[in-house]
Amino acid sequence: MAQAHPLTPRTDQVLPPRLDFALPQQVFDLCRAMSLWPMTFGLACCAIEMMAVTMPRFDLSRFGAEVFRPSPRQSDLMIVAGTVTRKMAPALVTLYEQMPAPKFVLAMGNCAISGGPFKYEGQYGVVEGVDSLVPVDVYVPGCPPRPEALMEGLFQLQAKLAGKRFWPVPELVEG
Amino acid sequence: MSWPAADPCQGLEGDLYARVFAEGARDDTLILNMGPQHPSTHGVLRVLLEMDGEYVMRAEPVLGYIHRMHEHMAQNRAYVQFFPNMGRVDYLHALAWNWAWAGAVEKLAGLEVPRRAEYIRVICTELNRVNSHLLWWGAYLLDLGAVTPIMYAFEDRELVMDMLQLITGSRLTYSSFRFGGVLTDIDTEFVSRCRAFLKRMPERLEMYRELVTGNAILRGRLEGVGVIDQMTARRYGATGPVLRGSGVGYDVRRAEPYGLYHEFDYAVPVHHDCDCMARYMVRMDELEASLSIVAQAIDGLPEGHCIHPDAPRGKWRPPAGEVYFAVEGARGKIGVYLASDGTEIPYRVKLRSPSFSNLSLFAEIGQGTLLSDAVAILGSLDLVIPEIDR
Amino acid sequence: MAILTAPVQALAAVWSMVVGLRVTITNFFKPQETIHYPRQEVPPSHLDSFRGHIELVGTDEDPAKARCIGCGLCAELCPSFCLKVVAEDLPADPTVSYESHNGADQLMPRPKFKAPPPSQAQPRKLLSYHLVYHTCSLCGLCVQNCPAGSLRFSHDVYLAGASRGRFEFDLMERLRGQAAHGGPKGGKAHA
Amino acid sequence: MNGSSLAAVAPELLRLGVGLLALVGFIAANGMLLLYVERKVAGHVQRRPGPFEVGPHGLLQAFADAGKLVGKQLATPAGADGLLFWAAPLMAFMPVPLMFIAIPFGENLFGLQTNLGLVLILSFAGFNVLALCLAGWGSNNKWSLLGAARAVSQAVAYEIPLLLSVLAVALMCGSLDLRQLAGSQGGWPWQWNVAVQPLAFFIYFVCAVAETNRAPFDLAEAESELTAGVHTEYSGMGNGIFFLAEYANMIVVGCVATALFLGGSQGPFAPGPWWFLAKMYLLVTLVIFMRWTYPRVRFDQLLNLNWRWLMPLALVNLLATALAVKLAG
Repeated sequence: MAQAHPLTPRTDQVLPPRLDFALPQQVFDLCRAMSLWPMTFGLACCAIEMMAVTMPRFDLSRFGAEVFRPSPRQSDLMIVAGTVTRKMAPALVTLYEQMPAPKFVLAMGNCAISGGPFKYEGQYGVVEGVDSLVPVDVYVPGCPPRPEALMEGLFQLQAKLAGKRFWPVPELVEG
Repeated sequence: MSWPAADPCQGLEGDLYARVFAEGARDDTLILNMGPQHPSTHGVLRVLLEMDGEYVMRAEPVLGYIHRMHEHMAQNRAYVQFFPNMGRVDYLHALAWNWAWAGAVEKLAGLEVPRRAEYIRVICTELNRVNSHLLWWGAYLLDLGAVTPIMYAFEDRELVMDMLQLITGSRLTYSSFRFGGVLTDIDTEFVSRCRAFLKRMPERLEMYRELVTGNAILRGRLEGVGVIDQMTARRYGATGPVLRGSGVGYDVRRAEPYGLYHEFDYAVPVHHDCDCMARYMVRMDELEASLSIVAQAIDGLPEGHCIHPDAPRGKWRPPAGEVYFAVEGARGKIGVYLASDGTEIPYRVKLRSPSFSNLSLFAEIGQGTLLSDAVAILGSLDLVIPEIDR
Repeated sequence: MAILTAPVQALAAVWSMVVGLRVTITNFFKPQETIHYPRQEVPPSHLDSFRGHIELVGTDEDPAKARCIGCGLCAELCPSFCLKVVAEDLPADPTVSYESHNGADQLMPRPKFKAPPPSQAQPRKLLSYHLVYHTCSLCGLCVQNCPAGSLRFSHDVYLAGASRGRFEFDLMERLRGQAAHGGPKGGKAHA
Repeated sequence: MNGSSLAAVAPELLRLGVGLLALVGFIAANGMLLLYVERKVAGHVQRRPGPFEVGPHGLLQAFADAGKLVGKQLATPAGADGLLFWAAPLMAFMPVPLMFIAIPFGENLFGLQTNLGLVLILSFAGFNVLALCLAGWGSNNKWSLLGAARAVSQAVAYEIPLLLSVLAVALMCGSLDLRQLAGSQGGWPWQWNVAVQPLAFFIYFVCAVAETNRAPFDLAEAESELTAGVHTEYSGMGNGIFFLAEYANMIVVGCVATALFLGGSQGPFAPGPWWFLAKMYLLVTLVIFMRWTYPRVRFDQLLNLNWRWLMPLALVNLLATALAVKLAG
């Protein structure tokens, strides 16, 4: 869903790197993928499930994403967990801009993806999708998603960075 | 400060409030913006602090960062369609809000709820309260700088969430109550898991006490901090553990009984010290009280329907009228005022959220405290920001 | 007196710290609680009550054909308008009784009551059934009120994807896919 | 300057260079190790595995983190004083190798033989507070400023009882040379200074935790109050160097405690550097355990603890030691 928005960077034209060394680049990519430090940035309901992911039962730290940094300067990943309201939008954009590159955004939950249950005709307060504010790398749907789904989102982000999925795909759950 | 031309925020609401506030600052004070992204504001609350060194001279909560239009939504959808919203107003004690909405509509339409359904409601809501208090306990200690307790709290929370998921199908934002009963009945697996949990908890609570409650640092941080005397608490309309920590034994479950709470024997914990420690102790005692209610309800679970056979389905028209219904949430008195004009859609819905009143206290109590104390006080009020903004 | 009580209090404080340290150290040696997710999963007994997005249920005779009678009640009741049901009217068939069509209790065991079928049981042919999952709030009103028992929650709970459009499902196609693979299977990690 | 003296200086310079490189390598390796140990300890205390999947049992996790931090953008906040801002992490790290050179890891394993080793370490340890102060001021961030103010008053206050407690031991042994101090103790625990000076050890330990800004005295960083305190604006390696300096400082205070109170490289059998390292790591692990157990103290409580308890106790201890030394000697 390409949106003409001043903040959405152009993806059709990517400048080649000034110095192109494939191996160091791969090493850095791998390091980045294995050490995604999220920002403590909870908006609403999904924030609780985001907390649950770091807790003993699921333990996100196994994948190196445990260090929740309170300061955007030290985080690599912004997990937008919850409803973004129009009043919050400028703050969210500021936070994104404060993160040093390379930075990634994960939209967690239906509200962050599209406004979720709060998207209806005549609504006046909710931003319908955080991707209209900042570029989003991975979407995790659910209301709220299961913690495993957030982990899947992280895996997909890692796969996007490092070029391959490192962890086994879980067996299909019988429906 | 002027926004650049290609500003994404253009056309959105400006923050005029802050500018007015900033003008009031003196030369030797510091305006500090705590939030909307700050680890100890539990979400997107923003508190404007005027600081003199480490001391908070003024503290002004700024709301609206997570205003999700719940009341507006209630006025453009059918009665039953408002249930999902009730799971999201206060996502930590979603079932109390479920109950408040179901109860208000049942009171309006004079619907009957089977005994079994009432028992199920009591069990779920109290388990949810345990869940909420456990999370508060962990998050509060996180505010105070201890990281481990929240991990232990989540160990127990996961068990509760597993149980509630059996009935409601989700882990957090439940919408499982319906007018005239509950959506799903509880089965033997739930009962056995519940009993195991009840057996496990006293030992865990003992561990919590050893790890945290007795700790000298914690006591030093909480005792005598954030004293809310009885009159102040009443003046701001504080309810729930905040009020009970100020020595007022007011609990909606006792004062205006709803459901079948009058059939259970439980204590309403009251502490008279009025400080953060009192509020802490009230919540720790409430954990035990809630567990005892669950135990009684599980033992005395009657047979019958989980929802009244004649309960209204789908979109329906309740009679015209006005009704107010209050329940006791984990944070205090949850009120739903509902005006119906006899159509499919409510005419007006007003939600009374306890956190809103409790937060209002902060502006007064936070004055003159240290920054660390302000964090401790804010945490002791147990705020859920989406509930404040609604 | 203070000179006597203060040291006692100080020692008590130090002791309380030792007690706290003892708790963490004992926990250090206790077994872990973690379920190593991609290698292990939460036991199905914990998972099968979790609601994923909704999906259609096939008839007993033809699993690729939905039980849906195209009444559109689900789309009407949905609080977040995330369902789009397109159906066309068929001539009335007096031999079909929708009341008997209630195998849904086994499929979705929870709801104990259902909305009555549409008063004028006008049989309709389902043309398409679209779900915009990313606005859904998983309230369960559609599943609870479906008169034909044609909806249930999937176990596709590990969803994540790189675009919003991944979560807009054509449920009829999904049902056909499930039928082709011999029964409903959910849980595909990459939607 | 003639040729012969140059020839004499060159090997000395080479030795110094190699020694410094080895030290920095040791510090970096230790920093990585402690990062791993800390996360593992935190995990197990909280009944989860901690880093697990990156490398066997997460052994490569610290490398991934280091690689990522190196590759991160270095952002200088608008309005910050660039020079001070970037001088701060360097200043935090620079004194660390200098402190290490005086530490006697073994009977013959040390960087510099000096009879003022203790003074050297304590004076270089004072640099840390300057770094935090600059970081807080240079960031142009109010949270950082508050953190810096806390860091300065905390470090200044706790340095005094720390010195006093160390002084008691020095007085007892009549030396400021760490090698001599360590060597004057026996191999068995009851021959260590901690048996004679338990109060001094306790005071030293508390002060050391406070000096290194570790929980429960991590007020300068105070995550839940000051966002990330003095580190708020540091990104990438700027933050990484602070991390490294923090762990290195932990090791330094652990080393000093081992040399002064726990018998240094002496052990019940087979004395050697391994005893020294084992005791030092045990102490550091205890500090890590404390971090994951206690809530943070409040600022005024921190200072009260220092001025009302540790300081008088340290003075009394020093006086008693002096008296005992006088009477005995």
